[in-house]
Order: sequence, then C-alpha cells, then structure tokens
Amino acid sequence: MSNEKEPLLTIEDLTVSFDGFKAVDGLNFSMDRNELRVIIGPNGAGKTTVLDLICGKTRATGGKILFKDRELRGMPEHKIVRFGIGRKFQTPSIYENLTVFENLEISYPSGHSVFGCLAFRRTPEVIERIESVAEAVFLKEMLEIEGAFLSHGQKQWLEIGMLLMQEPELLMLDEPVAGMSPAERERTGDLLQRICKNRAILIIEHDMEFVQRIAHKVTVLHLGKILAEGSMAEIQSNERVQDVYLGH
Amino acid sequence: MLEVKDLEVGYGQSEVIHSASFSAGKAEILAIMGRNGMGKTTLLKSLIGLIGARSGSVKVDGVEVSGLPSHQRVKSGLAYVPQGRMIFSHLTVFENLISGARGAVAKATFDEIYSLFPVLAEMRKRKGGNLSGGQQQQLAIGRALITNPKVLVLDEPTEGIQPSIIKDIARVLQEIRKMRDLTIVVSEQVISFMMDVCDRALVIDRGRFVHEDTRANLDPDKVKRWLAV
Amino acid sequence: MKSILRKFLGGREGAVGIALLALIVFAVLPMTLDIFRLNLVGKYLTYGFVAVGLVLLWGNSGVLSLGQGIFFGLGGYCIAMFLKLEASSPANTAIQSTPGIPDFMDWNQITHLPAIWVPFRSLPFALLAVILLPTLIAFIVGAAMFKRRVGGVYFAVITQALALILSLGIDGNQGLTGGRNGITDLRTLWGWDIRTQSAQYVLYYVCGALLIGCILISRWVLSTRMGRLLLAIKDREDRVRFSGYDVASFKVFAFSLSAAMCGIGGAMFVLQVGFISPSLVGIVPSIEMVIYAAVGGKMSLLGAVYGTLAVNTGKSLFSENFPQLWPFFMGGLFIAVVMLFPNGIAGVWQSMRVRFIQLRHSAKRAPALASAPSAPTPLLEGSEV
Amino acid sequence: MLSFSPFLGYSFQEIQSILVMQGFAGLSLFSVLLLMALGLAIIFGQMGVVNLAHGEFMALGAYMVYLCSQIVQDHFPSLAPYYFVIAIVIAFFVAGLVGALVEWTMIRFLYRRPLDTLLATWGLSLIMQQAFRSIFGAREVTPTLPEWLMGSFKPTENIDIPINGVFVMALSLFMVGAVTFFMFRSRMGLHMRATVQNRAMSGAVGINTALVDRLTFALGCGIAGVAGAAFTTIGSTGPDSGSRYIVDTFLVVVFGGAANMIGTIVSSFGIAQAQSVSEFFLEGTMGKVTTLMVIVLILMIRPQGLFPSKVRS
Repeated sequence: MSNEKEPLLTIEDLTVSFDGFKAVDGLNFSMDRNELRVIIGPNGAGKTTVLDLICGKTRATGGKILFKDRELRGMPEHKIVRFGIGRKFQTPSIYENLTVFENLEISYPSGHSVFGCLAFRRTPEVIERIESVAEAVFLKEMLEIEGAFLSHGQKQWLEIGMLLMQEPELLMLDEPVAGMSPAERERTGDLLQRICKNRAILIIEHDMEFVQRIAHKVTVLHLGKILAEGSMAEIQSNERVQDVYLGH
Repeated sequence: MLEVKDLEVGYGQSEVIHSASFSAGKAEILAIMGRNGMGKTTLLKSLIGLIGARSGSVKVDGVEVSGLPSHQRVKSGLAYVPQGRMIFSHLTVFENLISGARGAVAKATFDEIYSLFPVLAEMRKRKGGNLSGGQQQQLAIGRALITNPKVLVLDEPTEGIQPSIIKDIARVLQEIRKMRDLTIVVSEQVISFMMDVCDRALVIDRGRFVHEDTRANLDPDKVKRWLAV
Repeated sequence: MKSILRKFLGGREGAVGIALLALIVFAVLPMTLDIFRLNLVGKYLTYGFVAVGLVLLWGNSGVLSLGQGIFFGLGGYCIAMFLKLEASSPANTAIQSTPGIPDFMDWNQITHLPAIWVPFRSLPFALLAVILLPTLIAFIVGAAMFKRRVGGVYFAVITQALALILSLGIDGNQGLTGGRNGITDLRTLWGWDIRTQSAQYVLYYVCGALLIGCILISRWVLSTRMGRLLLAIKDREDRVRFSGYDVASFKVFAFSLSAAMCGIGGAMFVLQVGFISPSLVGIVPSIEMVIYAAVGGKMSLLGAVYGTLAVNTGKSLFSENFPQLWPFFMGGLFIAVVMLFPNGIAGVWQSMRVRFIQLRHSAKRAPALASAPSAPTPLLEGSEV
Repeated sequence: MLSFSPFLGYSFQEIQSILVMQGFAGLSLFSVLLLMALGLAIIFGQMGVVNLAHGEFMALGAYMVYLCSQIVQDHFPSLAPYYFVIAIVIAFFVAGLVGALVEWTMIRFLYRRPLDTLLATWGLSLIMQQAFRSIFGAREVTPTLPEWLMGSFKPTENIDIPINGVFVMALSLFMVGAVTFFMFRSRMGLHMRATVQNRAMSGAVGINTALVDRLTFALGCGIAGVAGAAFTTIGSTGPDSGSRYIVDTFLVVVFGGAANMIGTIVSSFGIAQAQSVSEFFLEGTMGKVTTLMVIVLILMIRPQGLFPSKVRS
C-alpha cells in the first residue's frame, strides 16, 4: 500500500482452479485511479479469467478482490457493476435489435430496479448524457441506427460507450481494438487516453503497437501468474518475457 | 500438396484473413509465424472447415476442398491438431486415438503411432482429460495421424508446453515427415521451435502475410521483430 | 397528450392498429354475427389475453412458459367459485342433503363448505384473487427458477409439468373442485343472470375492453425502459447483468404480468362460457395458447389477438366439417410457424407492407428505398435459451 | 405388528403381499419409464433436443406390436408363441426409421433453437396421434400376447407375480445393457460420444457429425419404440397413450441429471415406485400428483437434478 493514497483495486492471492487446473494462481495485483494498465501474455495465461473473476462472472476459489476497500467476492454481478466496475467483453456484446441510443440508455446508471425501469423517463438530462457519450465514442450521427447494422469497430465503440454511461471507476476492456482498422485503432487509443481521468482502466490486448501507445504500465501474465510488471520499455527488455513470447 | 489461393475469412462483419495465398509441397514443413490475434488460428481453422471462408480456394493434392464439411476434408487427406489440443477429455486415450478412423485401423498404423509416442500405448485406457499437457499434445497428433493424412495442420503445438517437451515435438514432427512423406503446416510463435522444425516460414500480421523465406535464408532477428513484444 | 399517444398507443401507427381492432371487436363482429357466434368470438378473445401475455413473456423476453393454462385456470376457478356459491344458495339447493353448498360437494358427501371456499363468497375478494392468485404463483415459481438461472428449455419443461400437476390435482379432488367436470351450472353475478343474451352482449364488450386494456398496458410497459431491457435480456442476458441489472427480477416481472393477464382471461372465459374445468388448465391448452401467439407473431401484441381469432376460427370450421383433419392442420401449423414463419401473421404483414411501400416508391420513380422503414430485422433466432 | 392387522381391514400377511405386488406393479411402470427415459436421455440429455413427440414414438412401437400380432393371428398362427420378440425388433426399427426421417426433415434445422424444437415436435406429436387415430382407430387396442407371457408365479399363496412384468423388466434391463454396450464398445457409439462432447472437433477429426446426429436421434426414437412394445404387456394402446408419459419422462431425465445413465435409472425407479405405492394409499390421480409435485419442488431448489453431469458442451 502506498502512503499517498490507497489503491483503487487490490487483488491478493487470487486463485481459481477448474478441475484441478489453476487458471489463475496466487495473483497479487493492484491499481490506482487515473491509471491505464494493460495485461498481456500468451494464450491461456489467464488474462480473461482475471477479468471474469473481478466482475463476478467466475467465482474465485481463493484470495481477495478488494475494490474501494470492499470485498467483491460473493457479490452478484449486477451489484459489482453498480459498485463501479464496467466490463467489455472480447467479442462486442451490444444489443443488436436496439438502436445505438437505446443501447446507451440501458446503461444509464439509474432506475435499475423493475419499478425504476417502468418509471424511468428520458429527461433532457438523460438525452444530453447519451448524446455526449455518443459523441465521445464517435457515434453521434448513428443514434437511431440499430446495433446490428453497425460495423465491427463501431460495435466495439458502442460497447465502450455503454460502459462510459455507467460512469464506472474501474473500466475493464477485453481486446478493445480486435478487428479494427489502423485508423480506428488510433481513434480508440485517443479515446482511452481521454477517458482514463478519475478512473482506472484495465485492458487486455495483443496488438503491441497499440499497447505501446496507450499503456501507463504493463503486466505480463503467464500460466496464471504475474511474470513481469513495469513500463513498456522495461517489459520489452525483460528476458523472461521475451522467452515466453519467443521461445529459447 | 496443399494449395491455398485468395482465401478470405472473417467473423460477422470483420475480416480476419485478407486474401491469403500460399502453398506447401510434398513432405515440406511450413511454419506460419505470428503473434496472438494476428489470424493464425482463424486461417488454420478455415483450412479444416471449422470456419467457413468467404472466398478463395483450398486444394489438397489437387482436390478442391473449400466448401466441404470438415469430415470430408479429412477424407480428402487433411488432418488437424487444434490449438489447445481439444482432446475428448471423457474418452479414453485409445478411444481418442481411433475417434477419426474410418473402418478398421491397420496394425502398422498403431505400431507407428505407438513408436512415435510410447506413452500413448502405456496410457491407452486412461481418460484423455487426465493426461498432462504434453501427453495430450502427443495424443492430439496421434489422433490426427490415424487417418493417414497427406497434409497435417497443427495450430500452436507448443502452447502451454514445457520447453523440454517442445524439443521432443519438433523432433517428432521431423520424424513423421520422414516416415510418411507428409506435408506439415504448423502455426507458431516460438522462434526456436520454428528454427528446429520448418523448411520454410511465413509471417502473418493482422491477417496478411508480411514475410516469407526458407529456413536457410531466414533471419531470426527479423522474424523476431514481428513476434516480439 | 402526445406522450400518451406514444406510450400507450405506440405512435400514430399503433393508434391506427388499436382503433382497427376496436372497430372489429366492438362494431364489425357484433353487427355481423349472431349472439351464438359472437359468444364464441368472446370465448376466443379470452384466449387472446394469454396470447398477449405470451407476446410479453416469450416474444419480448425470450422466456417460454408452457404453463400459462395454470394461470388462465386459476383466474377462471376464482370467479367460478364465487359464481358457484351464488348459484348454490340454500334456496336453490334445498333438495341437497346439505343445502347451501355446491352440488358436487353434496354428491361427494361433503357436509360443510371447505375453508378455502369461504372467502369466495365475496365478489371483491374473488375479483382480486382472479388477478393476484396467478400473479403470486407466477412470482413464486419465477423467483425460485430465475434466481437459480434456470431458463429456456428447463423452464418450459417445469412449467409444463406444473400444468399437468394442477390439472390432475383438480381432477383428483372432486369434492373440492368439481373434479373432471369442473364447476358448471353458473347462473348469476350479484343477482345478474349471465346466461341471458343481453348479459352475453355486455360481457362480450367487457371482455373486448379488458383485452384492449391489457394490450395498452403491455404497449406501455414495452414503451418504457423495461421494454428495451426485456428485449436486451432476450438478446444477451449476460450483458444485461453487466450493465447492472438483476436479470431474474425482470423475468419474474414479465412472468407475473403475463400470469395476471391470463387470470383475467380465465375469469372472462368463465363469465361468458359458464363453466371451468381442468381441461382448460392442462398441458394441451397451455401449449395451444402458445401457438396462438406464434401464429399471430410472437413479437406483436395485436398480431397475438388476430392469431388467436384465426386459429380458433379455423378450429371450429374444421371441427364442424372435417374434425379428423384438424389435428393434422394444427400440427402442421406448429411446424410451419417454427420453420417457415417465425414472425407469424404480423411478420408476413410487415414484409408485405414493406414490399408494397417499395413498389409504390419504384412506381413513383425515385429509388428512395434507402429511406423506407428498415425491413423487420429477422429475429429468427430470437428464442434461444 | 399386531397394530397393522386392523389396517384397512387387511391382515399383516395381506399387507405384506399388497406391498410386494404393488412393488411389482411399480416395477412394470419403472421398466416402461426407464425405456422411455433411456431414449429421451439420449435425445434430450445428450443432444439437447426437446422432443415432445417422444411419447408418440412409444405409441408407434406399441402399434407395431399390435400390427404384428394381427398379422400373425391372421396369417401365421403357428408363429404366435414367438412373434413378440420379433415384434420388439420391428418396433425398434420402425420407430428409429421414422425418427431418422423426422431428424432429416425437421430437427436438423432446429439444433440451435431448443424452444422452437419443442413447438415443432409438439406439432409432430399432434400429427402422429391423429395418424394413429386414422389408421388404428380411436379405440384402444391390445395385441394378443403369447401364452407364455400371460401366467404368473406364485411364490406364496397370497403373492402373484405376473410373468409379463418380469419379462418387461428383463427387457428394459437388457436394453440398458445393450445401449451401454453400443455407446461404449462400438465405433458408432464412440462417434456419438465424441460428437456430444465437442461437435466441431469431432468434425475436424473426420467424424460425419450430421450423420451421427441423425443416427443418435433415430436410436433414441427406436428405444422409445421398444418402450412401446414393453407397454403393450401392461396396458392397452390408444392414440394418446404415449403423450400420457411424456411429462413423467422429461421429469425422470431432468431429475436424474440429464445426461447421466445411473441418474436415469435411479430416478425412473424412484418415480415409478413412489407413484405406484402412493397410488395405492391415495385416491385416484393424487398419487401421481403428489409424486410429480415433490419432484418439481426438488427441481426448483436443485435444478441440476440428482446426478448432475459435470461436462456441459
């Protein structure tokens, strides 16, 4: 624990095993606000599993996940979300038969109960918020288009937009630029830099150019454990990392 | 032996493989190198028919197989060892081995496979799921060889395998090629393994081939640039 | 005013649809049909409540219940119990060995009214029970299953089993429920004879009005954020959870609301047809009512009503003329709707309209097709688990 | 023990005999349920297809036995003592063949849409029932059973054990054994297990998964046909005989844990015995109602059933 301020997210000895196979093995990890962290690692390193554990999709078999000093383990998914954690999935998960506007509206962080939903109104405030998020994720002109008709990259942006609507304090993105064109990657990089004010962003990514562009700090995961952690330059000069990626 | 022309593959609206063309000759070992997420697995899956290609042609020994279901591609002489091995974990080792066989399996074929992988003979009654990663990899290769293929396609056979065993796998692939005059296409990101095993290598980056050379002319450092962090 | 139009009627187009249905139900049919046929249509409309509920539950939330007959039956039994008690006044039943209790109880040697029947002496209680009992049962079943993330096929199978259990249970407790014959010989509602022609007209109109009321309520629910959310749940249940919603409670809501509508339908059935029996509760009616919604188009509230009317009219035409062919037709309908017309009448109607608009546009010259309302997105695979 | 004697006016001896005989009646029900569930465990448990027409495949098998019995009676009376065994085989193959046809025309388009399969197979069940009605008439029919099936053992004076019950039980246990043998010892069974575990990979090792699906479905339907043949020994067959078993069968399979053979056996035994015994002590249908209710309540609390299978593909 640093003295100046508490980390936003602290993971201690996190472990999960599936039928004896330890996908994540005694992981220790922490993140501060305003930090943009990228997790890299070869396939099967347990990257996605770590995100699944934090957002409650997978139940850990041991260890602690502390977010704003509260234990997340055992909390149902929707409560974790309401507590301030947003998650983007590997394949874009948007609602194809709703419009962009409606996709964003669903993520507006109030009226989440049954009756809240019935009483929910599109106040000017809500509309304004949706429009500003849509603008941020480059979809302002597409508000009335159904999700199914967006391009792959636009779907990825829409999902990031849906997360922004929730105003999460921790944003987790699983391969946000997969399938994007170079131009789209660049815009996404700018977007991520812009939105990491006042929150932490945790990203899994394979595109090293992209990682280099955006990461404040990089964590390398291998066989469920942390292999190395540091700046991109440090990681690139780390021999163990090179071994894992390149062989011997 | 294997001829791929203008292959385009994608999911939904995104295209992952852009107009890929390559070929591999008889008894050649061809490595396809690239980092995660660059399209290796998608390319190989589309060869065996697990993902439909949008356009392009795949020929095995002169026979067009694109558009066919997987099992007919196997019949035409392709065999596939997937990423992550995909052993049938509830079937025994022996059952896994013969799962793809058509009709009775010649004793010679078994002998050959068991001589390559003695451990499979020892463990033939064990459940596939109880094998170690390296043993599963051997089983997956054995399972692919049972159909006497002309072209063997392996997707990252070294993934999650200990370095010592990686060497064994390289040796075995060489041996198989010698024994059966088999064409082998293997995707990889471990350079040392590639240098041990292949005759020729292609480098794939974001769905396109960006580099090609024979092993003799291959400059590992150059390839590293495409693979390294 | 404008927002009310949007919310309840679904915009101008929706208002036209409702007005057309109202015109057909309140004017065209009463003017063209004799009272016998009209009463029959009234009966079909009561199934329409179930179909409308299924559009909410199945079409919009992706949850298929094969037990909607349970709620239809509960609603029906609640009102039938009141009517039966009124028809079994001591004066009317003086010849029984125990006067003042329903005749079938007397036949079963029951000598005093079972406790569960007592509150049904009160009409307000019975009316409340018509809506609340189905809602409560649906709430309990739904909460138990959806909280454990049981859905899809398992939910369908379990609700089907519940329908069987309830119909067998009613069947097996003759003294309490009237058994297989059900509760029959119902006469008056607070002294008003429901068997007369004038009463049948009135009840028909009440039934039509309530059905349109249910459609409007459903329209409203679907127009709120709830509507979008239910669609989202059907599309990607997992994602909704990660947008901060407790998915189970929304499914429970949709299930309970649809159950309440079934209850009203059941009560209107009893008032118009004059009896209720376990044959309306069990597996067969429950799944048949699913096909009404499917034929109409499982996403379309109005379509569900037309689907119900179409299938039932077909059924009575067939069974008058070629009774042995009807099951073939009905079976074929199930298969055809699933395999060929996943959006039912409403889907066919939509695509015809789109084609018509396109034709008109091309006739007018301009290739303005791009601006035509986007063709109905095929929701072919919408009904996944 | 004496306290039992006035019970329902039976002596202790008689109560004991009733329990034994009721238990044997339960065993007959168990046998039919087990065969039905065995077929459905393959179709629903393994393939994930909700086949609501499963009961009609059972009825089809029963009608085949009836048909054979008529033909034998009219044309080959000398075969009467043996025909039943052949009829079982015919029931299996006819039901299986119809099953393969249904898979080819309908089911294969619906594998990813379980709820739609459910509606389509319900439609199929209506069509099959009406077909039975048109061909065999609405009245229930009973095949003439060979003499040797009709008698009963009399181990004690009060206990009557019908031979047909014993035969049906032996038949269903034989089928369980045969199916197990087929699934675990034959190449086709291996292909079926592989396909259930990992369809994509099975194709990639060279298994024709479309064909395997068809045969798997046909096998399940064929077993339902055998269930129908067994059914003819304990009841008469009508167009809707099968549909009366469909909910019970689904509950047996779900309760047993969907894909688990042991679970299927245990749960069909439990459900059949509970029904049979409770039917004796409770009036009419209430025995069945109570049994089903208990199962549904258990399933609401424990949706995975008795023996959940650990793999979900």
